[in-house]
Amino acid sequence: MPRLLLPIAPWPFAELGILHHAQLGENRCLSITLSTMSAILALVPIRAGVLPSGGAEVVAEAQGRALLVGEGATEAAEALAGIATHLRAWETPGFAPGEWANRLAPVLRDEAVVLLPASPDGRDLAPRIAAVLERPLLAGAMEIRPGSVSTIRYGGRVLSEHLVNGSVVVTLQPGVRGVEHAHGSAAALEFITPPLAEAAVRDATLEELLPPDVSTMDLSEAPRILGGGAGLDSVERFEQLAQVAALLQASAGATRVITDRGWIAHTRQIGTTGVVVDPRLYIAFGISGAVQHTAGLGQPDHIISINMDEHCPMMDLADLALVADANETLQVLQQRLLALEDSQRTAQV
Amino acid sequence: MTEQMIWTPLQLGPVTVSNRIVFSAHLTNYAEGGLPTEQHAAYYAERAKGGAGLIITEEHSTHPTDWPYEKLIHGFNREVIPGYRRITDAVHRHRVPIFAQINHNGGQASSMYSRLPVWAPSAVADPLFREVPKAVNAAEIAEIVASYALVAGHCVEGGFDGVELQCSHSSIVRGFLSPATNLRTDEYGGSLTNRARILIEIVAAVRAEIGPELALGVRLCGDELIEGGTRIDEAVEVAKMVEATGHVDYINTSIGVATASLFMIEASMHIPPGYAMFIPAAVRAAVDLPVVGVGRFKDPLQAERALSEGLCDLVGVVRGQIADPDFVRKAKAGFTDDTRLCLSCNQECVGRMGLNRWLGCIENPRTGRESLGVGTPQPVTVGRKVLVVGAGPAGMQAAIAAARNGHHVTVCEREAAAGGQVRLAASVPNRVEFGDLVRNQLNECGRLGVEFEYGVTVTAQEVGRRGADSVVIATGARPSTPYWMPEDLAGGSGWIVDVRDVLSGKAQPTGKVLVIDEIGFHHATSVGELLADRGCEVEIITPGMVVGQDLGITLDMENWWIRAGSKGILQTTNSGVMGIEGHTVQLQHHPTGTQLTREPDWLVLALPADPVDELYFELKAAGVDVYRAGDAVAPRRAHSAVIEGERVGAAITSADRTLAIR
Amino acid sequence: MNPADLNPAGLNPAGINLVACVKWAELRPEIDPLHGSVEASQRSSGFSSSDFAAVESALRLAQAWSDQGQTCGVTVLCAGPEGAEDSLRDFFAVGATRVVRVHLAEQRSSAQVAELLASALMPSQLNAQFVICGDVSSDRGSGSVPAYLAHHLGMQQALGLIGLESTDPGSLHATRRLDGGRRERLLLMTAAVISVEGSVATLRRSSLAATLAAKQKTVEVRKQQIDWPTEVNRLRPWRPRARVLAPPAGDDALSRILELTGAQSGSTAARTLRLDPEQAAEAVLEQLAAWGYLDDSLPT
Amino acid sequence: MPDFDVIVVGAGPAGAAAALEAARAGRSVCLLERGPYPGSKNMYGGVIYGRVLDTLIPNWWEEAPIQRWVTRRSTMLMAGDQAVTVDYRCSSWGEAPYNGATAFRPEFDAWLASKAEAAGAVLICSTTATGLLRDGTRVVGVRTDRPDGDLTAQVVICCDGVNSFLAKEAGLYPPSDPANYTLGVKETILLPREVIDERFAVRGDHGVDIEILGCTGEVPGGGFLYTNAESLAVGLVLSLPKLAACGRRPEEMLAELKAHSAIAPLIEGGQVKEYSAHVIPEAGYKMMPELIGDGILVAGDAAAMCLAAGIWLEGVNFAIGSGAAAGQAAARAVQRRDTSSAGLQDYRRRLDSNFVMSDHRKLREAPHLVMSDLAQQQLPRIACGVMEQLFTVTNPDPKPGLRKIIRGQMKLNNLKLRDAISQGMKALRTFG
Ligand SMILES: Cc1cc2nc3c(=O)[nH]c(=O)nc-3n(C[C@H](O)[C@H](O)[C@H](O)COP(=O)(O)OP(=O)(O)OC[C@H]3O[C@@H](n4cnc5c(N)ncnc54)[C@H](O)[C@@H]3O)c2cc1C
Ligand SMILES: Cc1cc2nc3c(=O)[nH]c(=O)nc-3n(C[C@H](O)[C@H](O)[C@H](O)COP(=O)(O)OP(=O)(O)OC[C@H]3O[C@@H](n4cnc5c(N)ncnc54)[C@H](O)[C@@H]3O)c2cc1C
Ligand SMILES: Cc1cc2nc3c(=O)[nH]c(=O)nc-3n(C[C@H](O)[C@H](O)[C@H](O)COP(=O)(O)OP(=O)(O)OC[C@H]3O[C@@H](n4cnc5c(N)ncnc54)[C@H](O)[C@@H]3O)c2cc1C
Ligand SMILES: Cc1cc2nc3c(=O)[nH]c(=O)nc-3n(C[C@H](O)[C@H](O)[C@H](O)COP(=O)(O)O)c2cc1C
Ligand code: SF4
Ligand code: SF4
Repeated sequence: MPRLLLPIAPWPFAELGILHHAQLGENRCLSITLSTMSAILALVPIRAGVLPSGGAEVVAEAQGRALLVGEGATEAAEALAGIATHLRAWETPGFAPGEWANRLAPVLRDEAVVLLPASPDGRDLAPRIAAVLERPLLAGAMEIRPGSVSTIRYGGRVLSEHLVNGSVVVTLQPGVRGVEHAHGSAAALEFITPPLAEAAVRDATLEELLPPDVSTMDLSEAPRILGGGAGLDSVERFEQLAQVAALLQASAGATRVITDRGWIAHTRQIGTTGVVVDPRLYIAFGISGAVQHTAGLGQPDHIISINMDEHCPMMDLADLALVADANETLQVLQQRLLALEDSQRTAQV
Repeated sequence: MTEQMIWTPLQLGPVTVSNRIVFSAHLTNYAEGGLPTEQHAAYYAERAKGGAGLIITEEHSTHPTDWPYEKLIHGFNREVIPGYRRITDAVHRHRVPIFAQINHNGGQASSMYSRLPVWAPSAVADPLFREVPKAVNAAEIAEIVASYALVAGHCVEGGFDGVELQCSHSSIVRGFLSPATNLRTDEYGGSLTNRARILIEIVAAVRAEIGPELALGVRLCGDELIEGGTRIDEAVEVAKMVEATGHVDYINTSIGVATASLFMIEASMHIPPGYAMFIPAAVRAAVDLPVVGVGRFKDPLQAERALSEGLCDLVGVVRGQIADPDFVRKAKAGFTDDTRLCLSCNQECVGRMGLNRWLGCIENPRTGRESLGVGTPQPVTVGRKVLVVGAGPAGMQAAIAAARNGHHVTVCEREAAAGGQVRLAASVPNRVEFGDLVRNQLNECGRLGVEFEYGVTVTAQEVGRRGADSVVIATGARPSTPYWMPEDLAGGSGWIVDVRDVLSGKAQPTGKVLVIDEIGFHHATSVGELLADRGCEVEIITPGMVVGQDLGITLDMENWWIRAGSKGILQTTNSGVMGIEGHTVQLQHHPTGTQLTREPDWLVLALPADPVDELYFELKAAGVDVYRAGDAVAPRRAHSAVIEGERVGAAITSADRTLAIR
Repeated sequence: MNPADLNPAGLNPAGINLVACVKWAELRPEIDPLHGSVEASQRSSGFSSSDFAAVESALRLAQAWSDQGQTCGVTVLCAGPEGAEDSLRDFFAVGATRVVRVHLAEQRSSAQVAELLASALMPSQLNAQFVICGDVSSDRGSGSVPAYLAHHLGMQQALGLIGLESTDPGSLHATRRLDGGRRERLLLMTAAVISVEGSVATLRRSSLAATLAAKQKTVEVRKQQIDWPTEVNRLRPWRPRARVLAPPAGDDALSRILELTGAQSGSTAARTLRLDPEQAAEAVLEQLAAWGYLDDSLPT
Repeated sequence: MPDFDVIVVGAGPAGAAAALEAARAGRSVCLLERGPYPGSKNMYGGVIYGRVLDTLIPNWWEEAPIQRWVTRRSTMLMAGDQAVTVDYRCSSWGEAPYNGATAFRPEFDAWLASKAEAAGAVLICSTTATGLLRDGTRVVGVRTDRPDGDLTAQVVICCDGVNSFLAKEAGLYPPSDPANYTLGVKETILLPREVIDERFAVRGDHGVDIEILGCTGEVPGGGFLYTNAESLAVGLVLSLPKLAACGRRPEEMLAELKAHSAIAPLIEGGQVKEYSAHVIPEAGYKMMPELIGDGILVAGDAAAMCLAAGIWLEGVNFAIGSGAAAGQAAARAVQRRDTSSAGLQDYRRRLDSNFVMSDHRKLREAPHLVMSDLAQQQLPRIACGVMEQLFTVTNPDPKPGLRKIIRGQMKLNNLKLRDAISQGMKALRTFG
């Protein structure tokens, strides 16, 4: 086989190109090259208005063209503001991979690349779609380039580069792409209802959707976080922080001062040398807001800071800055929340 | 987060690096007579031993017209080769590859040392050197290209594994690339292709000289941060051209121009971490060559994150490894916490370069003195009981040096925590990293088994009671009382207070505050900022030509000006306090003798301090084996405290010399 | 279950056939980080903990349903090379009634593997009512084989399970992991394909007698003509995807410097209140209520 | 009817050899191994002496998985920052029939066990023998950790390595004395093949074996450095009780050896791949148990047939030799239908007639000698001291005479001529 040497060949596209020509005859797929391909569509399974992990990434990768499937499309579309440009949605309850694949097939047939996130739902839906459309599935991709898709192998230690010269279904590994933080308004949403498929497929029956356990959940995924800093006075106070957090369905984090002291596990440290988080709500108790801490804070929608020092950076960042003793405030909060919970419980009974 | 990417080897053309941490190029001022020295070899070898994946030496000049500072290595002189060999042999012993950075500084230089006109693409004077260069002609361009090849040849002979072309922040190539300094109308000016022509020619010439066995890298600037200069889009285009030559194995990146925006290259702690990462990220998205990202990386986790997020393929850690040569080794062994984190203070590394002194580090007395064996353990046969008074930087370093040699050390500190004045200095906005000095020393003390007792004010009786063999006095400094201080206000209880009183919370100024800066460093400026943040109306007055004079050396000046401006801090120079009358401060503008007055609510003083040395003299008189270090000798800065502590601690000898065998 | 109840082919048409699919894979591959090449060795190949969990889950379900009077058989099915046979044989020792290997000498795409397996699972063949797979393989890690199987066999699917409870013979409750820490509970009836995480069950230890006896058993081997093209792919070392960070936008140098250094930033708090702790806690709760954090029970 | 004729516990070199020989003789054999495969957990220094294999597996060198053939053996005496090395090279050791080789145990043991399997032995891995089954005093099988895990046989051969609790359970061991044990610690350090070739001045598949005395401070012991194909093995052997008494950590002492100026340049820049530790029966002949009981034999490390005192590290060859003998003896006893202690005495005869016992008997004082103060402390210091004085040029002072130097060094190190001579005689007797 002749070897074509480009002046630079860090990735072996040139060689692969030849390989691929050699294989062309055996390939069963329609020949559309990705570089000229018109259509890449993100197919995003949603639940209760929430995007799956990697949901925004696939939409960005598909240059904004997306089809949302599941419950709560309007809400999910908001989370895609500035990312999605062309949005369609099929409102349908639960998660029914078999039925969805069958009914979506006609809608997807003309898309050269159907891209799903490799989230639990995306991962399980993609093979069904690929099977119905009778095209290859490239699962757990890192990147889609013209003519090739690289997928992740051996737990992220190796990349497998696939030449693509036909229509494919791809799942994108969440987190590998990232999304530029975009501002903008939500794209217009066009609702569709794919026709019923001829052949009925059986899917499992959903009995119950269980909420996450905030106390053990990975901080980087937590939507609500209560952070504690050197302003909190003891290990016990951090137990209290964790309790209050749990009552608010939030996770607890801390600054390096605290993790250095061993008051809370290192995995709970927020910041450049800890976990980078991106909650919607952040409540800071006795945190000064050093840049090493705030650099790992993401972009919360809402911040409350409780601190004795009115002028520290954390107070400046806050939507609500309370000049108060964080320890006692926490104490009172705990009492109030427990009381609230009790009253709710009795109300229910 | 566990590190993973950072430990993955990578191929840079013919060279394999075993991890992703690069000791990127930087001046050291270790050269003598234009030649590399033993100190160079020892310095780089120490970092190689510490596990750096790749070492890139400081720049070597390619041509006699390039001699901007005294201690530059004259790569064009064949006599450098034995010195090169010494460096590469020393580094190769640790199986770490080493590249040479070669460069011509172009117009960013002066003719002072070379006594030759400075060469540049166009006759545009550099803002720092303020010297109009000679615009080179075609023959001279060819000569420059040839000079790169010549020096690259020396590097091959000298045993280097690769060559890096510094085309980034202080270079004639940068001069050509930048529309701000290249006004040519020939084929070397105008379009980007033309401006990049010399770079492409140099790349070809150097590759031809070094052959396929050595790696070739190009360091590019992503944003010069000067008016009309190179910006990221063009930098990315240049990177693509460089890749297209097929001769280059990796791209290093940088930001700013050494003579106009140096403070952005060697960013101090006021600049957020990761500030320059948009550059390698953009380059990496456009080319497939491995890309190095640099700038304020001090922690392996931070490096891991940049690598795994795909912002770069290698991370340059310069000051991090100046401060701790074992940066990589410690991280790899899982002792990240033991790393002596760089403070990004710029005091003894960058700061000394501008002063034409050899490179050191505020917290590592060994840096720059590796070849002399400073900091090498000299175990004593029989350890002494050593009592250190004061847990400031001087006391803790003395404890470290003594414990390292096998003495039994106890540190007594009056306060409830270690750190002395450093704790105060680090308590202002954006200067927390200075406090890592204390954290690092405490960590090291912990590893060496030094014992600490807090809340103990040591007196002569206390020393007697404890019966230590040797005592180190590191009691620091206290505010001085200026001659003009009204007697009833001395002691910092009234409206006239020291910066330390403000930082410790003893005084809480409000309203109109006048800060006097007679030290010319962070003392006045940082407290001024703190008070402005608290809503005070702040004016800083100094007898010097500028407020915070030495901030220039540490590259903090530019940002200080920006922040002072935005916080409404007033700066008045060339004026000193003459006296106080009631609540009126009498000042004199000394160049003109003009009298000024101010009536502030508070007067905050940053003045040269007094040593706390009474205990020392008392013990000395009593015949105790006593030493003194740091501000207690003469109030200066933290670096003096650290090196004195080191010297004193290392000087404590074995308890019983007669037992020493060899 | 009593092998004597089964017909000569090892199957009881009236009973429930559980099939555990296991993948012979490189468990601790030596990967050359420079070139991405994977060095496989017989000794580091084996079945993953999730595959073992699949077999154990099948055995437990079979046991539970047998106890309720249902005839159940457990078959272990593997598409793999001959080298897998020694280890496959061990499944006899833990109680598998049949062990079948579909011959597959090289790495194939998940779709192709699924096709091979599906043809072995068809009613005319193994006639599987429940197919239990491991969650993801250690090499490919796509977890897509079971979904393909569900498609080919027209079965229900529930993948990535972290919990499994049997109820009546032929139906089970499964807990499936979703993202963001959420989970769902599903009800499955014959016929279904499920995949389980390794934490679901640990494979039992076989008795010594069974271990010795298993040495004498034979793994059924099926050879199938495969004429599909091999995957056109090439391994290279992991290199994270390039990610672009927004560069400073300002046109003049100073504004870009300001953007990079943040020297002038320092927003001020939208609302600052000096309060005693009682009031402060109250203020926090009021604010949270106003933002809508206190009413919904599911954080989003 | 027992399940097997012979059960061999432990698929190390001893067990594999025993199973091989017994199976070859036509007996039904079960080879039990607790690891997932033979050799999976076994560690040692790194050199195997292959002569013993000649009869067992003809032309073994053509197929055995080895790293390098040892063609260079050095003995190094260390004191302070000094070292004296005696270096021996022999290129014929690099050709068939070879002498010693470095090898990885997971590869070597698995290979040897596969030979036994090929001969008909049934290998059962991931199975630990937890006790003996007895009928009166007679051993009739083993209990394993598997459900229903009893297994019966006419003869059980214990090859379960050092601290064999099966042999102890059978009452074959006297109460154990910690002084008879040493601790081996080892690091595997990765270096490219070319670098090893260059640093150790060897080519191709030739390798080096360095034994070191005087590198263990106050703890009696020794050190070693072996070359594998693309890695080095550096380790220490340390007297267990003395190690415990001195309160130092073995990895710390190993770090010290690695930093020594005679070793550091050899390993510089290498990456540590793994650290492991293992106990070794050091006292050899003197601590050997009863080797034969009713229905039971003990071989290899389980029978303390290991020479591992300080610089001495031979065990695999003894393990194979004794294992093979046990296998043969067991097969014969089964065939003759007398597997009582008396019927198994053939094992003893076989051992006595080959190198296993004669070496051990001859060298029975060796561990003691090598671990003595003289060898550990005085000898290295004197050797280094003598060299230092001999080679330090003291002009204009005249050179001292060699005899004077030696006497001076002996005095400095508190060695009396009388003791030196008596120890020397003892050494001659021991090794002669
Ligand atoms: C290289 C490096 C990396 C770092 N990485 C991280 C990182 O990843 N994450 C991180 O968090 N930090 C990190 N840091 C440390 C960081 O710089 C700060 O030191 C740290 O974030 C400060 O934590 P803090 O706010 O809890 O403590 P402080 O800065 O001491 O602030 C305590 C705050 O509590 C307030 N307070 C005190 N008492 C009370 C009270 N009773 N009620 C209310 N308020 C009170 C004070 O006013 C103050 O604002 C890093 C530092 C360095 C040098
Ligand atoms: C506001 C401010 C900003 C500064 N900024 C910088 C800067 O940016 N860079 C720089 O290099 N330097 C700076 N310095 C100076 C620097 O902090 C000092 O030079 C340095 O801390 C001196 O160290 P030392 O160990 O000698 O003394 P100190 O740091 O003063 O430590 C002395 C210690 O001894 C203790 N002590 C005293 N007497 C007794 C006793 N009898 N018994 C027990 N304990 C006792 C004290 O409590 C104290 O902890 C700054 C100083 C100030 C005040
Ligand atoms: C640090 C060190 C360095 C050495 N260097 C050398 C050297 O360079 N050259 C040399 O020739 N010798 C060396 N030796 C000695 C050599 O390793 C041993 O002598 C040799 O391995 C003994 O073989 P063996 O078969 O008797 O026992 P082992 O190799 O210990 O094998 C025993 C086997 O039995 C298995 N087992 C144990 N208990 C049970 C049980 N209850 N049930 C089932 N299986 C069980 C174990 O898993 C193991 O596989 C060294 C030893 C050490 C510790
Ligand atoms: C004292 C000093 C001198 C430097 N000199 C050079 C140089 O000669 N060539 C160069 O390319 N970069 C030079 N640099 C820039 C460094 O390579 C690096 O980009 C910068 O220090 C930021 O990295 P850091 O935050 O890890 O220190 C120098 C840096 C320092 C601290
Ligand atoms: S403070 Fe230093 S180490 Fe920490 S994140 Fe910033 S640059 Fe990195
Ligand atoms: S002097 Fe300061 S900035 Fe320079 S290396 Fe040392 S700690 Fe870092």
